[in-house]
Amino acid sequence: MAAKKEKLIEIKNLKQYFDVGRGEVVKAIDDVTFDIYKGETFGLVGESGSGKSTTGRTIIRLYDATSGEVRFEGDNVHGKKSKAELKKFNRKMQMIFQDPYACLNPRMTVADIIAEGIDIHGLAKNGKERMEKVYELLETVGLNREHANRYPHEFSGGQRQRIGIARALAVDPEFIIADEPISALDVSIQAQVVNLLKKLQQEKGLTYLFIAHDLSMVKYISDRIGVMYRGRIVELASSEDLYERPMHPYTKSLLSAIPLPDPAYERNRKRIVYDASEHNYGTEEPVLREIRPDHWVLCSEAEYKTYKGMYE
Amino acid sequence: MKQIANKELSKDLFEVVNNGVGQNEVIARPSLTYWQDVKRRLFKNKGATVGLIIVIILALLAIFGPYMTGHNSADQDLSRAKVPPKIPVLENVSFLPFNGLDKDGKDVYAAKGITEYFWFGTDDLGRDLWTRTWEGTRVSLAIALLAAAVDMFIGVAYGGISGFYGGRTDTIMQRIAEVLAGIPFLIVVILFILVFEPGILTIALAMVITGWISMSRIVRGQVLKLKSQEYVLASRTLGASNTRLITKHLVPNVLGPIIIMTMFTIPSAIFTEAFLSYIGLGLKAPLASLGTLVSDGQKALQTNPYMLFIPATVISLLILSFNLLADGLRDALDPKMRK
Amino acid sequence: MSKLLEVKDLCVSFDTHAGEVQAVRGVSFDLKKGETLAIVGESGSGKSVTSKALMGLIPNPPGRIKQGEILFEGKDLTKMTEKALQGVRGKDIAMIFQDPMTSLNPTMTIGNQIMEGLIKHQNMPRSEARAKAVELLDLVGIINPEVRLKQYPHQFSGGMRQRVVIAMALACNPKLLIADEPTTALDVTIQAQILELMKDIQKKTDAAIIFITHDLGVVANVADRVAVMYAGKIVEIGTTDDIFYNPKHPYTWGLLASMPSLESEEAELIAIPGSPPDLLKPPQGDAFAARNPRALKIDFEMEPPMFKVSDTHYAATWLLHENAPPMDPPEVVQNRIRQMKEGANHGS
Amino acid sequence: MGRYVLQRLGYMVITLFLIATLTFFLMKLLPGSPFANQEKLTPEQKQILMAEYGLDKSLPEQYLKYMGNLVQGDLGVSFMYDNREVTDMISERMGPSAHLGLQALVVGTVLGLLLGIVSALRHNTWLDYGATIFSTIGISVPSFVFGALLSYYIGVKAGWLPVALWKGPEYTILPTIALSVSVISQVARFTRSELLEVMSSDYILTAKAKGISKPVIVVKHALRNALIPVVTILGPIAVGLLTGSLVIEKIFAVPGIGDQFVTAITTNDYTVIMGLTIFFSFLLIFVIFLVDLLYGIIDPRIRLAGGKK
Amino acid sequence: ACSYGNDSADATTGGKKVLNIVEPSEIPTMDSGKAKDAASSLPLRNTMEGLYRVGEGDKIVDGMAEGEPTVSPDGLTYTFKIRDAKWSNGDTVTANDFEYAWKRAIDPATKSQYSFIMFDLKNAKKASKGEVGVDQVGVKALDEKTLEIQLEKPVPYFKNLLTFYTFLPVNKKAVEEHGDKYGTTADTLVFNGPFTMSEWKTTSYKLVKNDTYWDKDVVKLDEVNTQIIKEVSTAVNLYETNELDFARLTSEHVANYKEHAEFAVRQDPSVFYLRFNQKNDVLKNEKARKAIDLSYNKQGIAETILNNGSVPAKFFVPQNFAKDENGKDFRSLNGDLWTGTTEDAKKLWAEAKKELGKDTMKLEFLTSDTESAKKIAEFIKGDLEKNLAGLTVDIKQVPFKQKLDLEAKSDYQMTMVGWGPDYQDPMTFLDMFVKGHTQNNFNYDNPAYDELIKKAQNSNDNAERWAAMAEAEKMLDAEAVISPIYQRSTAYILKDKVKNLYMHAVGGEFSYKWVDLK
Ligand SMILES: Nc1ncnc2c1ncn2[C@@H]1O[C@H](COP(=O)(O)OP(=O)(O)OP(=O)(O)O)[C@@H](O)[C@H]1O
Ligand SMILES: Nc1ncnc2c1ncn2[C@@H]1O[C@H](COP(=O)(O)OP(=O)(O)OP(=O)(O)O)[C@@H](O)[C@H]1O
Ligand SMILES: [Mg+2]
Ligand SMILES: [Mg+2]
Repeated sequence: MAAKKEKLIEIKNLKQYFDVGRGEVVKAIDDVTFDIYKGETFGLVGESGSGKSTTGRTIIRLYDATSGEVRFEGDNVHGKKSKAELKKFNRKMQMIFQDPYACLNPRMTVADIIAEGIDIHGLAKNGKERMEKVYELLETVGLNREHANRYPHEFSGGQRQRIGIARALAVDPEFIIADEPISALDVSIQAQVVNLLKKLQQEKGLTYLFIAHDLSMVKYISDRIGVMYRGRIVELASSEDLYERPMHPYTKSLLSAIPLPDPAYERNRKRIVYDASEHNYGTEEPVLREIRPDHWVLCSEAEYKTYKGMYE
Repeated sequence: MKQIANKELSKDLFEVVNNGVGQNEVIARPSLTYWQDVKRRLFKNKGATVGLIIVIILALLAIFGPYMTGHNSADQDLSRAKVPPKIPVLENVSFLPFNGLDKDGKDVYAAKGITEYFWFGTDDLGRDLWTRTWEGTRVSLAIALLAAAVDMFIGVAYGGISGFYGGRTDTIMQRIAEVLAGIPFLIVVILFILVFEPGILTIALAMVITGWISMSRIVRGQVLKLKSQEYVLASRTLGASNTRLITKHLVPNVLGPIIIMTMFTIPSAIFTEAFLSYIGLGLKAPLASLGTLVSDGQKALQTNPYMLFIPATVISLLILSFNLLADGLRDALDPKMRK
Repeated sequence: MSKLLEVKDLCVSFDTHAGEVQAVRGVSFDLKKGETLAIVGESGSGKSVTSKALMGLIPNPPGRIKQGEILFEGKDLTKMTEKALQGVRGKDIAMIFQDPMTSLNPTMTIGNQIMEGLIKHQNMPRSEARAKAVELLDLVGIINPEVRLKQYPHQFSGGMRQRVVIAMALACNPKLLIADEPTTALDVTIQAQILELMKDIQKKTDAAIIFITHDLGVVANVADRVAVMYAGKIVEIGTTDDIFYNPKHPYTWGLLASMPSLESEEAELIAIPGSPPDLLKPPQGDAFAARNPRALKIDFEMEPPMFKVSDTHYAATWLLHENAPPMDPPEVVQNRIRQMKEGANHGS
Repeated sequence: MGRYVLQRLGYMVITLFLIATLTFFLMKLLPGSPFANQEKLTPEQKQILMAEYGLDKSLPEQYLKYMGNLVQGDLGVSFMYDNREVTDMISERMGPSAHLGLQALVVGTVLGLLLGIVSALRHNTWLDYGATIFSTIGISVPSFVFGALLSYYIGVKAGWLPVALWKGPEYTILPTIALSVSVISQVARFTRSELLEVMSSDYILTAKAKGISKPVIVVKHALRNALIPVVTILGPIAVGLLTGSLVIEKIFAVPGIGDQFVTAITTNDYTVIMGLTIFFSFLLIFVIFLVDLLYGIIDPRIRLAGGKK
Repeated sequence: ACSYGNDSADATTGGKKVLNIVEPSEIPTMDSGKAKDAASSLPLRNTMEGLYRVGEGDKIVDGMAEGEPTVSPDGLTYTFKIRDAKWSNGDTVTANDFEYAWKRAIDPATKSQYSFIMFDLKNAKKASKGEVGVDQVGVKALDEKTLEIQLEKPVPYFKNLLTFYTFLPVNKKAVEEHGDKYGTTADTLVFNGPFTMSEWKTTSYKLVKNDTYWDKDVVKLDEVNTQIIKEVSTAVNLYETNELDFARLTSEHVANYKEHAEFAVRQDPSVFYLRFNQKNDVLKNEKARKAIDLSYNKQGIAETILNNGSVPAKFFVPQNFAKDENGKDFRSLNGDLWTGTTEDAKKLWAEAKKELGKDTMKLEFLTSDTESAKKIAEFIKGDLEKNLAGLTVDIKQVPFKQKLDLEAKSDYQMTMVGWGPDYQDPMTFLDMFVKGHTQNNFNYDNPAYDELIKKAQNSNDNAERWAAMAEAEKMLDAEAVISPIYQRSTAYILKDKVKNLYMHAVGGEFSYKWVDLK
């Protein structure tokens, strides 16, 4: 199954430690390995502070990885690169941010914000072509050309998020990292943005890394999902598989915690509490093991056996 | 809960209308650029508006005031020295001190046989104080604006670089600034005035030597905060160069605090210049500044109080209005106040 | 059961530079002892303002209660003096705010913050208040409460802080607990813990709860009754089952439709187009009309009154008028309701 | 904690050293000699005097000698006041300046805080406007004008208080007022705006929801949080006050250190200039250090961060 | 827990006679060998006593010397008789105390900055340079009561000179006990004058009557409190509130007090004048210098700007300064010099321009940053530019120390200088124009003038000396070497109750010895 898909991103043993001073180190990502296939949406979930954003930001080189590598179409993104090479990556990979208020420069017009990538990479021959592109992008994200000369503060949260998307699209990326693109939005607006992302994926064959902690949205949009816990990926599977056959106790606990808009279901819900000490690893370092085809779980030898037995 | 109000609603009101929802995004907020918005908020602020008006009036007087009486500021005539203020029309308003009477109620104009009116009186060389006051305002403002502008330039560059590059660069640059701030201001000023000719430029620059440090601190703090803002990160992911990040994203967004800081620099420069005049390090005579006028006037407090009160009032008004303006600007520029 | 709280035609406005913001425009509801009312609605719909109005905490200026009554155990809170209100706040009505990171004073120990209310309302001596605080921390599941008491908020994790806030709110056994989005800032696992905690406590103390959120999942979890707010008004109110299984207002439909569900997978989410109205100049007629693809003509002209659907269920939409054309909820919503009902049958 | 303090002390020493070095060379650029009647001295005599005072040596030599003595705690003797130890001179003059400075600092801070609190509590009332007008005037009138007015109108005309000199507690009142007006104004303005900001924060709302009365909220909850930025401006203000205000000391004939400094500079009294510079910089750095410690006391978050190893 | 200076200033009660005085600057030292300015001079002269003392009307009266000295016919050897007197520690004052003090002042190791005042003593100059030992200096105690002095050349005003503070005796025991610290605090000092210093803080000090003083019956005051106050207004305010019995006034205050009963004016022998640096092309021209001198309103400066009793100077050697045995003022020899009108100035200027072949000129006017200097410079600039067409005057205002530096380096064009005498003889004003004099930084070079001065210096005949010096002064006028502006006066207010407070020309200070309070 894996063979038929083309790997766009390969992340190998990625580590990202932050030195927070006084000799203290935060291990925001601690040895993470996974691939993202072309054209898919890879969801990343996990509790707050588990390292989801850091993973996204390290992939796009906002942080220099402590160790490990990120390969984009086979090329290592990290490591020494010429300016031109870096620019190439910058065009292929883009990011959408969480906070629709903080992600747009309040002093720039929408046109300038969207055209920033065009300007940096010289994608337009002249001013007219530049504006044409901006208008096109605005329409793509469901805004109209009159909005080009306005300033971000005139827009609502959902509209701003769409401007952010248009900015990312301006350089024709192949891969977009969406870091909680909807969690700051109103419920009634969230669907608008998710629909837009889906539509764009279909039209342009984009690949997404979709980060969120709202599992219902993640499940809806993702093909495969990685569950992060304390800087590590504890489970990785296709979205149906993950929901139907969660194996890692943390995944189970996470799933059991999602409230659903269904009173009947809620009345009967039993929450599973996760306790990291239940693993009892001892000296053994748990590793990601494939329990079922394309379903990976971070586990010890012993656990591997139990998990394998679970859904046979 | 309200009961159904009206049963006789006509049926046709209940037709479904296709109102084209979702075709066009509407924008609720009026189309104002950021600065238009700031301006709007600024003018809503009474204090700031008053401050701005006073600043403008004082600036106009500083520009045109010296030409209004036909007296040259250097016109000295000892026979008309120390004449109290006298202004036509206002001279008849008894509670205003513009009647040409000295503090004992003696009409100095009559006593000295002067027929002219000196609106602000004359100084001890018989020079017209109206002219000198506004020329002094001009000089003080020039010094203040110059100092503020240079402060701004150096402070922004230094703070910007320090904050943007961070790490070791930042540490070293901050230490340097700390040391500079520790050197006694007076030594620096005196040296500066000695090495260069005392004058508007020298005094302004002398103030800058340590004055830029607070500006650089502000800018550094802002840049440190801003550089991890998502829009800066976004620009980075687009491959923006450092130059672009600084000029397009950081500088425009620290502009608010910079302007406010500058607004505070101006009064403090006026103050410092007055202090320098007080200790005798002021401008080269016969050039007057508000500072020299006030420090001259202070000595005449008991005999010719107008010599103190007039320039002191102008200084206070200037400082007051710049402060009001700065306060107003701070509110107007604050994105949190944006609605 | 008698009514603990009765809100009648509450209107709250804010005077801003731009003009009068009519944040709450005639809200009425009531609440019984031991009952949980959830208020849902999107950002800016007036949920927080309503709850603050109940506590007499509308900042004045710029805000003011324009009209309406808030009867708590028969007494009108809007007519009370500030002093009298201080006796009600914290004692009879307690409040939990959205963000545990900012709703604790960073420079005061947790213990002092909990004890403060006890000392004020119950005239407890310090030692007794301390004992009670330990008990409360224990109650909300904080381990090692004696030590924790002496610590500052920044030494607590987000979930723990929210527990502290809850402990604080519970200190004087309030009759009414208002929780304004108490879990929005927390991640799902901690959210679930907090919700369980609140339900537990309610069982023990029989307090009434007003639970504000915009997450329908949370509503389904905690509420006995639900009020749906839109643009400063309650547009639909009913029991949880009424709202989820028999929604009448197009906005409620929109909300239900826009949520993806874990079970089914539609091709596209049904988004509510457009954005919420500006309360500076609330639209004429039904505020939701502009975003309703199937609005009626009258929706643009006249404000709909509350129509009674059942004894417990009311909705403010012209669709319930006898002249209105029959209109069913969108298909997605119908499907979802069907699924839920099936699930419910399976479950029980 | 200990390590943190040590590290800070290390930085302080380096900073002081650099300031001393820079000042030493800058000071030597001041034209003129430290000899009182230089116009009447013959060149030969000047030469002899220079040699006697070691001023004929090369600058680096002079510098090394000075620094050597400095390390041993020897600030040298004054040129102007023959054979007077600079340390003695500083300690004698520091007293009144510090006394006045502390008094003005305390009065200024307390009144400023009160004024700030009142105007924040009575936001947008005449009390608030009154306080704002007062503090705006307070920062707009140069202190020498203010001092002169006080001395003349309160001291001479009204005869309520001594006009000048330094002979007893009542003599400190007018200069304290003159000095503290701008402190009051600055503290009041800061306190007001900080309090207003703090008062709109969530935890104040939480406290209100607990039924706590407004005065208690302000004192127990808001003030401490609003103080953090106020403390920042207090640092430089404190240094300015403690090192003496030349102007106020002159007007009220206070035997303080501010005047000494200016005299030293205008008479090229090298050792005194250096001594005072080092002393002032030390004070400045030390006050900044104190402010940082104060932050820790006011704000437990900072305390912990500072204390972590 | 804090000390507030001396709190005894209000001790006029209790029958004590207390005088409260103000001074503008701190005492740098109380060591007479090292003293260098008026601030030290005042307390030194009232607590110590030299061979002679200046009394009422600047008359020289006996001090430690009993009666007139015997002078050798060549005027080079003086012998003094020391009276019976005691130091405040009980020691007897002897001729050795003088010998010791003077040699100590001349000794380069003492680092005295005023030893040059003693250069008339034999070998003093050489000794101060270390060329010969101090034991070679011409001062010697023949016995306990007899002091012999040898001079390099006759000094007709020598008795006058002896009143200067460097010539005060010191108590050898005290100096040797305290070493470097002698004169830095009150308790290191031993006194032989009318008062002792009982308290010395930087900004105030107190003198009390010395009970071991030989002439103590004359002394009426019990205490003199001196406050150091730099701000004139402050002193005036204190005077108003009776904290001070005396305050100097500046022109701003004069207007206020002119009619006041306690207002008075005292003339100083200090003359303020313009120095023209003849290195400068324009100022080399005599007509130009003359024109400048005549073109500004000296009267206005003295009477309106200063307004403190200062008089416009039409002379260089001041009025009421040097008098002969008959009390005749030196001024009567020359009368008014530097006379002419503005019209003359314009004419001269036109001629000067022709001679110089220039129509517009620029001059730099050096001045210090003191208040009156600034004002006057401003005024002179205004008048020069008004009256001398084509002239621009640029004021260069620098701190006092730098001004001295620039002057010493002859790096100026025109500068305003005030000159006060070191001793009571016209020579203190006139010798600086001699070629090679340290003060001749204005490059005046006239052999005829040098000749006159030499003549006066080497003569022992007063009439001859005066005639030569008067001739020299006329020369300064004729060539407009300088332009005198005004002779300074000090305006002050003094409480009525203070009687017999004598003020002196040289050094400008008071004698408290004879003061009484009524
Ligand atoms: N620049 C940084 N310096 C130091 N620590 C950091 C930095 N960025 C992130 N961290 C730490 O790394 C850990 C992971 O953070 P990250 O933002 O990746 O979490 P997240 O999963 O995105 O959480 P959330 O859901 O809250 O966004 C956290 O403990 C965080 O405090
Ligand atoms: N202090 C205030 N000044 C002016 N307008 C205010 C103020 N507080 C609230 N409002 C306005 O009142 C309206 C309702 O706000 P409210 O906080 O009740 O919304 P909410 O439903 O709680 O939203 P959220 O889900 O974002 O908390 C909004 O339009 C808001 O802008
Ligand atoms: Mg994140
Ligand atoms: Mg809310």
